[in-house]
Amino acid sequence: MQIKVLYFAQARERAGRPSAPLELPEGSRVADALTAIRRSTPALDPLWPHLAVAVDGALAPADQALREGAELALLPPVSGG
Amino acid sequence: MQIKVLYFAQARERAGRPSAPLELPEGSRVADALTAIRRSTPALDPLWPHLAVAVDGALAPADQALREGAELALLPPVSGG
Amino acid sequence: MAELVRASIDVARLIGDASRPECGAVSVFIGNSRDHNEGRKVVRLEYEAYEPMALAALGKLERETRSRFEIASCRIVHRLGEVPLAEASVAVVVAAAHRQPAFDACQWAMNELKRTVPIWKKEFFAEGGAEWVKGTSLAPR
Amino acid sequence: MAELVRASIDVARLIGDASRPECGAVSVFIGNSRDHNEGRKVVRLEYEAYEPMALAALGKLERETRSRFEIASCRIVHRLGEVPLAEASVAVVVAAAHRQPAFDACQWAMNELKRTVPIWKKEFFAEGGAEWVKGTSLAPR
Repeated sequence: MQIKVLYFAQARERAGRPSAPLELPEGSRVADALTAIRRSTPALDPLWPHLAVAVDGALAPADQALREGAELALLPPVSGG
Repeated sequence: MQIKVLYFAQARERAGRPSAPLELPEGSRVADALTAIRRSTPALDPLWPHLAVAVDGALAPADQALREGAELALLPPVSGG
Repeated sequence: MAELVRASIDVARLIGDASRPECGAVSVFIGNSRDHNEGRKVVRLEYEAYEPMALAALGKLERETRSRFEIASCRIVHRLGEVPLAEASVAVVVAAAHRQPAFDACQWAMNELKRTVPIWKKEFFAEGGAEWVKGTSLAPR
Repeated sequence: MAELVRASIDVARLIGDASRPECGAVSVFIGNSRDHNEGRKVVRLEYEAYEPMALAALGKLERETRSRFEIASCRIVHRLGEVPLAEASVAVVVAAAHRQPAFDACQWAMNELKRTVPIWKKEFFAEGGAEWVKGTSLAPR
């Protein structure tokens, strides 16, 4: 299946793009997607401990199952206001 | 000597006027003025325990001396805002 | 600079004045005239002040607020005379580099205003009659 | 209703909307873009958001603020893109019958906003270079 990965703020700048498609085996979970992203985009390494993950606009735990077409967002620490 | 007495809010309504001159003996203090006002204006009686007194725009204790032309204000509990 | 006014309070202008590049936080309190109090419907509100003393007290309150909190500016404007329902009777505008002192200062200034400034509010009721709002004694005699 | 905008925040309109006859108190917080941070001179600020999630989070925050405090309304507007110095990046406007809940709610909403809404601020420095402001992790993974 294919999902869409969104990068924001520092993550967007380090990845060099605002979004990218990601191919994953059927049955993949959030943790599998993160492993794949980390492998393909080592520039994100320093951010990794601080990132939160949202799937389709809601914060998602590592064991959440992914579906075809899901939108997975990498969210650095927030600083609105 | 003569001073000017100012009445505000409930005190103004009960006195039936916003201000009035008051004749006092030389050497009078705030307490003397209040005694004279209380005697001449019994309508103020219910307010009396709640009034503060200012002389020339500053809160004044009962033993403060008055001078010719002083402005003595009777101030009910405040409710601005 | 504190002001007593007899027309609408221009809150947008006060906020504009307070919004300087070194101030990241502006905290504003607006007291509006309200259509009810203690279960009674209010149709009209009037404010009266001992004007020179009230203006001096508001100016002193602005200065004291600036000295007590880490803020850049504090402005207080109070309206007198009749204030139509839902219009502002008072505005306190505080600007600071950081938000916590801005919040604290705005709240403190407003609380102090209500107990230290010679201004009086009279409510006129739908059922008829009018009353001066029960307030706070300025000082023991 | 929460909003994300890319032009000036119209604070006067928000205050006007909040000023209803049953509300005696309006508490407003305005976050302005500031010309310094941690000793460095800032010349430009930019905000970025995960827009649908941020808008939903702001709407949820408005509702949660209304349910936690005795208030009548809570409106939050955040600006995105470049925000010129001394202009508002965020406004929180709370209206209530009484002032204490208005103050408390405004402050709580602003603190929550800073730690729960996916918005990011980037500062551009006079000395050159730029940095994303150190923020708050949204949640442990």
